[in-house]
Formats: sequence, C-alpha cells, structure tokens
Amino acid sequence: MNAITGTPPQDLNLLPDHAFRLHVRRFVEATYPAEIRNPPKRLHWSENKAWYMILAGQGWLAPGWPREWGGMALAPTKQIIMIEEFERYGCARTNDMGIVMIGPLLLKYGTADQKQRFLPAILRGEHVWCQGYSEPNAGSDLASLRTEAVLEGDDYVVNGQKTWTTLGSDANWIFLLVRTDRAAKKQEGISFLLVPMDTPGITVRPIVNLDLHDEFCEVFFDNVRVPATHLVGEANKGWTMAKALLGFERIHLGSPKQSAYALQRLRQLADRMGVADEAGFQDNFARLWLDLEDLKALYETYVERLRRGEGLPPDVSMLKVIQSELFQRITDALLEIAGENAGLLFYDDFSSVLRMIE
Amino acid sequence: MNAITGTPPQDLNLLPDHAFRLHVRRFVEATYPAEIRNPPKRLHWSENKAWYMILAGQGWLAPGWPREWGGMALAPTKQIIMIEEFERYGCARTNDMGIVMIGPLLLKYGTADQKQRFLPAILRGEHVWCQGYSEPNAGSDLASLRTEAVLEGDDYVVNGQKTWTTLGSDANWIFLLVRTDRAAKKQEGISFLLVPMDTPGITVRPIVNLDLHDEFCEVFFDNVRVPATHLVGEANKGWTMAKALLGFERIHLGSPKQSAYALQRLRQLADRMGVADEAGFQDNFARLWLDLEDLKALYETYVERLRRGEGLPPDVSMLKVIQSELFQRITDALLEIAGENAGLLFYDDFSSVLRMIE
Amino acid sequence: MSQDMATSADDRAESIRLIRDSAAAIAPPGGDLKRIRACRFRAPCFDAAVWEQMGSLGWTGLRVPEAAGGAGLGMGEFCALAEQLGAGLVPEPFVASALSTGLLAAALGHADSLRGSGAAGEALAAVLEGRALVLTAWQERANSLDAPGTHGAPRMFLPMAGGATHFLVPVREGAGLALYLQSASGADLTLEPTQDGGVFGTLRPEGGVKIMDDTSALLPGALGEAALGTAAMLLGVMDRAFAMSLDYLKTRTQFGRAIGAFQTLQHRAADLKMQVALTRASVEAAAATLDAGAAAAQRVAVIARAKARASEAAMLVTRQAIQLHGGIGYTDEHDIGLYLRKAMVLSNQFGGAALHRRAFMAVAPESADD
Amino acid sequence: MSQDMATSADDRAESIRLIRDSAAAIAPPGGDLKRIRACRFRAPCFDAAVWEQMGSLGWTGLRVPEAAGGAGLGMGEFCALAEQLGAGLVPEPFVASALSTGLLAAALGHADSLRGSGAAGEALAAVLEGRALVLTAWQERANSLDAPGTHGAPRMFLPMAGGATHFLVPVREGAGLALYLQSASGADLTLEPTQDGGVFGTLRPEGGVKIMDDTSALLPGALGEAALGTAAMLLGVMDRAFAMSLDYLKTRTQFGRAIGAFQTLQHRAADLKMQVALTRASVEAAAATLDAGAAAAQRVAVIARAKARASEAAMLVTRQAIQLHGGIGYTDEHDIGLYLRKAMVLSNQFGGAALHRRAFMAVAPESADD
Repeated sequence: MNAITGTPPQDLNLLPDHAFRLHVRRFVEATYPAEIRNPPKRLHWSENKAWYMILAGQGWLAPGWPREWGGMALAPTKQIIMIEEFERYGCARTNDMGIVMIGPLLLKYGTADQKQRFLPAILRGEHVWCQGYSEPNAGSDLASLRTEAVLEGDDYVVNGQKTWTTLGSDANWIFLLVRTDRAAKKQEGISFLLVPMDTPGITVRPIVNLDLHDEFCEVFFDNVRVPATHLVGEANKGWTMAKALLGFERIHLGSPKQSAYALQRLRQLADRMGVADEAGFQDNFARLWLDLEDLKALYETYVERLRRGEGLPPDVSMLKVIQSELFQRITDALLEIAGENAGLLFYDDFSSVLRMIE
Repeated sequence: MNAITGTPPQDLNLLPDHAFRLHVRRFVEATYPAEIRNPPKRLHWSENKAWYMILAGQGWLAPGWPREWGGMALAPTKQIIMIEEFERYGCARTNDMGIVMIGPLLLKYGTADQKQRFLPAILRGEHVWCQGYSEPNAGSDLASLRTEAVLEGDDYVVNGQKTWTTLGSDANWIFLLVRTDRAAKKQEGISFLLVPMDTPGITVRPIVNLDLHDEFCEVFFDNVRVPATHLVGEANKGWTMAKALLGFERIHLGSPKQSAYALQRLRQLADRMGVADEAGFQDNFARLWLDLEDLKALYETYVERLRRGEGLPPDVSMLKVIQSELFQRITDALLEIAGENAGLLFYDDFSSVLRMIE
Repeated sequence: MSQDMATSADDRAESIRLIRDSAAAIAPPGGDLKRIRACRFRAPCFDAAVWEQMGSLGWTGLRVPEAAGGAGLGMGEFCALAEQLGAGLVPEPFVASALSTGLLAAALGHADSLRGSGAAGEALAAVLEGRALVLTAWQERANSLDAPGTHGAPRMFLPMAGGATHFLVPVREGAGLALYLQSASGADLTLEPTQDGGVFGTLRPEGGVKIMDDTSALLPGALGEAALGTAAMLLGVMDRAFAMSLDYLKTRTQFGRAIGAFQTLQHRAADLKMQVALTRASVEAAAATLDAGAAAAQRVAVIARAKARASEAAMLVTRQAIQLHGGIGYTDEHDIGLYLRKAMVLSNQFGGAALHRRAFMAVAPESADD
Repeated sequence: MSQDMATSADDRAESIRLIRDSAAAIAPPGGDLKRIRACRFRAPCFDAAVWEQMGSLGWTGLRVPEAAGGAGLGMGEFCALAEQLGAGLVPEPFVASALSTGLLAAALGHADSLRGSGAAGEALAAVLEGRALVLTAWQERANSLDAPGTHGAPRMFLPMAGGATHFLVPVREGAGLALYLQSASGADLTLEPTQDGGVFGTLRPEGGVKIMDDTSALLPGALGEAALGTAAMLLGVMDRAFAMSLDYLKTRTQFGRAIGAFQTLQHRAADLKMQVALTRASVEAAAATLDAGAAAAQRVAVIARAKARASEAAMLVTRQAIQLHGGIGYTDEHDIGLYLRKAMVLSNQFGGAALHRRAFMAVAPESADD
C-alpha cells in the first residue's frame, strides 16, 4: 500500500525492461524539479525533499521493499534500470538512508512493532535517517570501534563519537553501531541501535570538507539514554547485520556514470578552449574514452550476473577502484586544459578535485 | 708502480677537470677496440679482456686505488669524469669485480700477504673475480644467508649455493659471504672468504636469462675446503665489511646514461618509422626528454656533493629507481613505434625489455 | 529481455563454453609447456601434426561457413578458442590462418568464373583438414592495418611463414584489389626469428593465380576480425600469466611469510587483476557486438577498443608477472618469461594500441552515443 | 674547477642560504597558518602590513638593479625566497609584483624622454617600500605565455588584483608593444575568488600613461622569470606538504602500528620524495643557468622544464599528501588541504605543464646538446 495515497502501485515487474525504462524516463522528465538537476554537490534535505516526496507520491521511493510495506518489490535488473535513468537525467541523490539501510534492516531483523513504527514514517518523509558507523581512527573493519553502550535498567547509555556521518545535520534519527561487550574480540560485541537525534546528550558538528561543503558531520554522544526497545535484532550481533545490508547496491559504487559525465564535460571544455582538435588532446582523450567504454563493459558483466539472478562476487569492488582512478585522470585533464581557470573557486566543477571520492 | 710497465703513471689529479676530460676522451678514442663499442649485452672476459689490458697498460685500471699499489689515486670528481667519458664513447664494462670490490676490501681489511698476493694479480689480468653474495630465496639484507663455512683444522669447509653471480663462468676467483656462526642473528655471524674457482667441490652452472644471454651463474659448493688464511678481516664481521665497500660507486647505479642512450635510439627509430613529427609522438617524447633532463640535474646534485668532498646520503638510491622507471618508459615507447618489428628477436635493442635492470 | 532472447543467449553461452573446454585437447589447462619449448626457434616453429589435429577438431574452419565446409561459428566462439590458445602459448597460427580461410571462402562464393577458383577450393579444403597453411601477405609496412596492394612490394610480418603452403596476395589492379593465390614452394621468402620462438617472413610476391577480382570491401573487416582474435589470444596470455603469478605469491615464502602477504605485492596483483578483467570485458563485448551484426563503424570501434586494451594490458601484466616472480622470473628456464615474449609479438600484430586508438577516434563520433 | 670559481660558488650558496633564512620573518618554518587563514576569501586577500614588511626587507625589489634602488640579486636568490614563501603559503603576490618591478626598472632605464617616466619612477619607489602593488595586465586568454597587447581586450588572471595600486598594460602600437601605467583607482576591474583564498582580477584597460615605447624584447624573458619563480613557489608548496605527510605517517597509529610502517604508504611516500627531489634539482639548475647568463633558447628550455615538472609534481604531491592524511585530510579545518588549493592556482599560472613542454620542444633542438 502506498503510504501517501493509500493506493497500491502498479506492479512494474510486469513491464518488459525496455518499456519499463521508457516509463521511468518519461516520469523523470515530467516531474523532476529542474532547479536541482545535475547538482555539483550532494544536496541537503531542504533541497532534495521535493523530489523525495514526488517519488513517495508515485510509490517509487522504495524499489527494493516488499509491496505490503509500500515498496515496489522490483527485480534487481529493474532497480538498476531505475538508477540508470535517474543518473542519466542528472537526478540528485536524496537522504535515502532510511530507504536503503533501515528498511532492509528492519524487514530482516526488526520486531513487528519496529516495522510498524519506522517503515511508514520513512515513506512519509517524517523520519530522516543518517548512518553512525565511522569513528575517528577506526579502520574500515570496525575492529577498533569505541563508541560504547552500557545497559542500565531499560536503557542503553551511549558514550563516544561518530564521524563522516553523511548529512548528519539533516537527520532526525541515526542508526548506530556501538560496542556492547568490551571483552569480545574485534567485530563481535557490537550492536545495532536506533536513536532519535533530539535525545539529550547528542551534539552534531558539521565538518566543512575541502570543497567547502558541509555534507558530513561529527556526532558526539555524552551519556545518551536509548530505550532498549531500540535495539535491532540480537545484542552483540550488529556487525553481522551490518554486513548483510551490503547488498547489490555495491555495484552502484562502481557506476561509470560519474566518469561518463566528467568526460562529457571534458569534451565541452576542450571545445570551449579551442584544443579539441589538437593531437595531444585527442591522444589523451582517446585513452580516457576507451577506458570509460571498457569500464562500462566490465560494469555490464556484473549487471548481467544480477540479471541472471546470480549474486555479486567480492571482486565487484574493483569497479569502484577503476572508476575512481579514471575519474581522477579525467579531472586532471580538465584541470590541464582549463589553464588558469582551474584556479578559480567557481568554474565548471573543479572542486571535484577536492572531494573525497566515496 | 704500474704492474705491467713498471713505470709510475702520471698523477692526473694535477690536471684541471676539463683538461683531464679531454685527456681521457682522446685516449679512449685512440685506443678503444671498435668492435666492442656500445655492446647490447654485458660482455664476457673473452670479449672485454683486450680493453682491460689496454687500461692496465696505461695504468688506468684502478682509478680509486692508491698509487703505491698501481692505482691512480684519483679524486672522486675525476673518477666520475672518467666514467662519463667511458660511457659517452660506449665503452664496455670489463670484469671489474677485482678492481671495484676486492681491491678496496683488501686495502682496508686485508693482511700484508693478502695484498701482495692478490692486488698485482688483478692488475695483470691474472685473477678474474666474481661476487658470491646472492642466494636463492634470500632477501637483499642477507638475513637469510644460508651458505655455511665450518672451521675444520686450518680450513673452512663451505657448503651451499650462490646465484645471480655475474660473469661467474669467467672468473677464476670468487669472494663469498658465508655464515660462520649459526647462532648469531641476521647479519652477524657472516664472514668474508676468498676462494679459487678451481677448488674441488665447486660447480658453476650458467643461467640463461630472458634475453637469452648467460651473463649470470649459479655456483654450488659441496664440501669445498678453503684455507683459513683466505678469510678477510675478522671472522663474523663480513657484513660490516661488505657494507663498507658500497662507496661512491652507488651513484653510478643511477647514472642517466642508459636512459640517455635509449632516448637517442628512440629519436632515431622515430625518424626511421616516419613518426617523429606526429603530435602524439612529440608529446610523449617531450615528457621522456624532460624527465631525462631532470634526472640529469638530480644526478648532478649528488656529483656536486662528491665534488665538495661530502659523502653520499642514503637517498642517492632514488637515482636508480628514477632511472629504471624512466628507462622502462622509453623502452615502452620504442616498442610502440617499432610496431611489428618489436616482436623480432634481433631488432635494435628490444631485448632490453627482457633484461633485469641491475 | 524476452524469454526467447534469454534462451538464445544461454545457447550461445553454452556453445562458447563447449569450444573453450575443447581447447584443452591442444592447450592443456595444466600449463605444461614442453611442447611449446620444443617448437621454439626450430623451423617451422610449430607442429604440423598438431595443425592437422586442429583441422580435425574443426578449428581451422571455425569461422568458415558451413556451406564452404567449415563450422560456421561466430566471433564469440572464435575468441573463446583464441583465448585458450593464447593461454597455452600455442604456436600454430590459428588467427593468421583464419584470416586466409575467410578470404578463400569469400573468393569461392564470389568468383567462380575465375581461373583460380579451383585452386582456391583445393587450398581451402586442405586447410580445413589441417594439411595446408595459407597466409595472407597483405602488409607492406609496420604499424599499419592498410593493404595497399602495391605491385612488387615485399609483404612483411608473415607469422610462421616457414610452414606456409600458400600465400594470398592482394594486388592493386585499377580501382580494385585483386587477390592472388601463390604456392609457397619456390617463393622468394626470408625468415627472421621472433621473440616467442617463431618467425616473421617477408615475401616478395611473384606469380600465382587470381582468385578474386576485388577484395577491397572484404579485407578491412577480415583484418579487424584478426585483430580481435589476436586481442583474445593476448587475453589468454595475460590471464594465465596472472594466474601463475598468484599461485607463486601464495606458495613462496620470504622472511617466514608467504610473499603474497606483503601489502605491496597484493596491491600490484590487484592492479593486474583489474587489467585482466577490463580486457576480458572489452574482448567479449566486442565479439558479441560483431556477432550481433553491428554496423561497420561500430565494429571498427569495438575491435579497436579491445585490441588497444589487450595490447597494453598484456605487456603490463606479463612484465609485472615476471617481477612478481622475483629473480627466477628473469631466467629463460622459468615459463613465466615465455608469456612476455608472446605478448611482445602479439601486441603489435594487426595493429598496436596507438594505431587502434586512432582508429577508434576516427569512427567513434558515429558510434559512441548510447 | 679553479679555486676562484669554487670560492665564488661558495659565496653564491651563502647568499642564497641567507635569503632562505631571512624568509622565516614572513613564512615561519613552524608552519602556523593562522595568518594565511585570516587572509583568505577576505578582500584584498593579503595583508598590506606584511607587504610593507616585505618592502622593508628588500624583497619587493629583490631583482631590481641596485642603480634603480633594488637589491640587484639573482634568480638563485629569487627562487630560494619564492620557495620559502610557497612553503608558508604566503598570499602576498611576490612573483607577480617582481614581473612588474622588472618592467618598471627597464622602463626607467630606456625611456627617460617619455611623459610617463616620472610616474613609473614613483610607482617603482612605492613598490620598493611596500606601499604599492603594481600588476602587469598582459594576459588575454588562458593557457598562454603570449602578450598580444590587443587594444581594448580584457586582461585576465591578475592575482590579488583587489590590492593593486597600478596596472602595467602592454598595448600593440605598430610594430612595437608599448607599455602603459594605469592607476587602479577607478579602473574597470572585476574579481573572482580563487581556490587558495585569493582572487583573479579581469581588467578592461583604459587610459594611463605610456612609460615605454616597445617592451616586446623584454616581456618574454620577464614572463619566463615569473614562470620560474612560480615553479619555485610550487617547490616550496610540495616540499612542505610532503614533510607534513611524513610527520603524520610517523606519529599516527592504526591497529597498534605507526601507519608509516605500512609498506604501501612507505612506497607512496618514496614516490613523492622523488618528485620533490626532481623538482628541486630542476628549479635550482634553471636558476643557476639563468644567473650564468645562458643564451635565450637555453633559458626558455630550462624554465620550461622546471615549470612543467613543478606544475605536475605539485598537483601529484599535494593531492597524495591529502590521501596520506586519511579522512582528516579532506576537512577544510586541516591545513594539508590548503597546499592542494595553492597548487591548483599556481600550477597553471605563467603556463601549465603541457604549455611548457611544447615551449621546451620548440627550442630544445638548439639547446639540448651537451
């Protein structure tokens, strides 16, 4: 059931792929807010909420959720088509942590009460979630996770610090990985907690990053009391749950679209600077273009695996490495032909040089 | 005293640098055997002996040795000029381990008897030395050196294997690093032994390397008896002595000459293949050329330190890394413009692709 | 995707898998290279008996239409087999021969009125049985995919030419590019050894019979397919060299650890893995594009992409593979060096990376919109 | 080398060392960047008091002949100081100002009959005291070292133009390139912020007094010296960024080890060290070549080499320095990011790497024989 309109959306799995693609394309072209097309930076909730609510109204917010919870129950192939069409048109990413992370988490590990309380609130745009995983000085395997939650009566008392929390200042809820058993080793002894951001003891401090954008935050926890009912699943099993959430979205991290868009800008800039026909530029441009086409071909082989209903092997992560490296080289080329303009603060999108590639 | 003619050579330190350079140049041009100029591979003793004996006759074999032992006692700056002029003319490297390694070793650590026995024999071309350091599966710090020498009466009994012994099949003497104290840690417990190659129990097996040349050998030791008088310096201090031998010659490993010669070949090949004026080639050639010029400038800063009488800092080793990487890129460019010719076994000097860079 | 398309894609995948498996007959996956070492630097540098076996397996006519006695398979199968032969460093000139059988089959279809068609038919039949080897003598200078057909000009870089029984020689005649079939016996042919233990021949063409009036419309496409086949061989070469290096890293120890545990070596191995994966994606996409009957510009673009990638990646991977092996990699005794030697020969055959990048740019504006 | 030459070389080295040490007055080696942060994005984006101090230290006239009131020092000293200012991210436009003082001094020497020489003399004197800033408005398009002097064309990329008191404007007049001195007050000037917290100004020149009839023989050499000075600043930028990264690697720990103990990071640091060393060698060799009075082609060649190297190496080193710092490097709060921002501005100023490589190739055949 659609959380906004109350009507069940059409089952789009019934459409052939190509027809589905055109359907999505037409919808995006007809409804996407023009003023936030191809944003140079990650948008805040105040900027992307309009698009979020348009998707909500259409019943398209949660392509992967089951239909009984207001999702589209869309096959992975069709989810990818949807992503491709959104990217193609230059749609902004929304504050989608509730959709992408909390939904699947609660559907798999949540209690009936938790599902009832949280899922519809996400679809209505009432709960805006952020992710509290990263900590200062922690490796990516969270072995040295230090934010701690101690059970006192019916509450967990949380102390510690999270960092690089994407759009943390937009959120009214945060999902946390916290250490609940100090004696356990490494990834054991970690639990999953859902915490309202207005709980006393939480302080949010935006991080201004190199391109002078406050996309990330630090979040401090000082004796923050969280009802034990906000624990997801079993205590001390948080890391297992977090890993299970890394689904087919991993392929998205290696999408060639960022590089494709940058290469298009490179071509335009070369035209503008009058170097497009120089052999030196052509030579480098050919390398970048061919590398992009090969990345697309490799990306396609993983999409094809999904299409065949197979899982993604761990080496899907190489897409991200290849894409980052290629994007970097395209940016280098942009900087080079821009000449002195590359030093300007507002010119094309060169602050991407200063951006941490996620 | 000159070992061949019996006359003391002129003290060339008295010449100004430029005059010295011209003096060397004229000598090389007048006497160097034409048939071994710019050899594509490291020459064997049978091929380079003629040049070795010409140098011996001139009293120029041992630029760094003191004059009383038949050396030139040449200042480092002048030694470098000599090397530069030899390289410039394309002179082959000789079997010079006796000159470069054994001479300095014995002059510093050898007994009077050892000096008297070995130094003149090197200058007469009677003793041809090779170096027995490397072993299979050993790291470069020799921590895992396994060839062992056990003192039995007046002899050391040597068992083990050396490998990558340069021109080992040419030599009649080998200097060895051997383990004489198994209990000692890492580089301690290693000694320096001088061993005639015709001692029973020594087997030499040439290694055919990738460019199908037998420059290197494996040398096997099976109960080889070596008189204890052939120990150099103190027992168990071999590693310290070996390190002390790494003198200013280290700068030579980073000489830009190999890359300079390769770049010249690249230019010639580009002319021959008719691509020299193509913008794509020019662009790449400019990069390589500029990199070579910067390497020369960096090399010059270390030469300048020697000129000022300062020692070489450990980071002189970066010259070799830069030069190897540049040489590799020039070789890549050669292969590319050679087209199908790059696949030929005998064409220009492409087997350098297959050569281990020392 | 419709159910029908899915099934046909599955059939296709199965056909390619079968071909891939069948390659084990000649190129055992275990990787014993004794036969390869025995052939190298010894005329004719490949094994006539194995060539005959390749005939009886249907490989010498893999792309030849069934009507002309071949197997009539697609570029997907051709590339899958070429990859396996590359992995096994198989010296028999599979790709160069396929270029000629394609032209012979076309000649038989087009030109039955010509005097030479009988000879062409016999030659094709002999190749299909693995009793003959026909090489196309199209190339007049290095770094070119162009066959000018200059009368009397020497034709260069003929792989394994010492074992050829016939040559196909394109010759410019007026506006057309005629094709002559010349016997190898008595031909003015000089041979030079190549890094992989084979030879390149240079032919000064003379005589022969005309088997086709104009091959100019066919030849570029045929050379393109040969370039893609060579890219597939390079894929096999690098894939196997990488696999050998991974094994080596896992089994060798230094300072008491498997050397594969060293971070730097892990990073280098990861880089090589990406190059192999990108090459595979590029080659397989190109083969699929050709089999799907794409337009000429699109064909040129995907072939150029695949060969440019394969040529550069193969040199990088095989050279790094040697370095990952440490000192032993630099001995002729160890097999890993043979992979670099093969890459040195194949990288520039049917066009090197730079040539193919230029070819891509020349057609890409027409073909790259998606 | 003769004894005399050795002594003079030692004197020279000492003079350069003194200048280098004196830089600490403005660019403290400790690296406190509070002043730099206070200046950025706030007009005029540098500190007039510091500029005056640089005047009293003799820096604003470092290259100006003693006869014209300057210190009359060489490119060795100029580059040594520029390097230190780069290391300290000093925003005061030392190099851009030196380009103008050189031209002003030349104008005074050449053109005493012109109406504007009084004004030129006054402007130069004010700059030498750090009371004025004169910028040369030569550039009409990006990626160029050419001053066409087009009448009425906007002049771009004027660094720190918001704090300028005068502009020098080359204007084509017949066969010559006249030089006009225009006051900044009332000038048609637009400002755009730059990544390093400064501005680039665009001037639509108007009026002013002519101070020189033809500067066409001087300007290329003067721009070349500015390019080399910028290369020296980039050397300082990357050298300091690298040193900060090394410190970071030594002090930070992860998994209980100093992160500098990780092999991959060691290798990356070694790569950066080589880039810094090569840049230093290139810049210092170029300065020495200029000071030795080399011929024009040779001067262009060594400047082109140094700027090409410095531009590419600085981008590489400062970007990698951020990565070596991990997450914290990507915050605006941490100083390491300021080095990349500075490199982004300086890399393409007075010509980027590609432009200088082409300049090198244009003159190199005359100059590269040794």
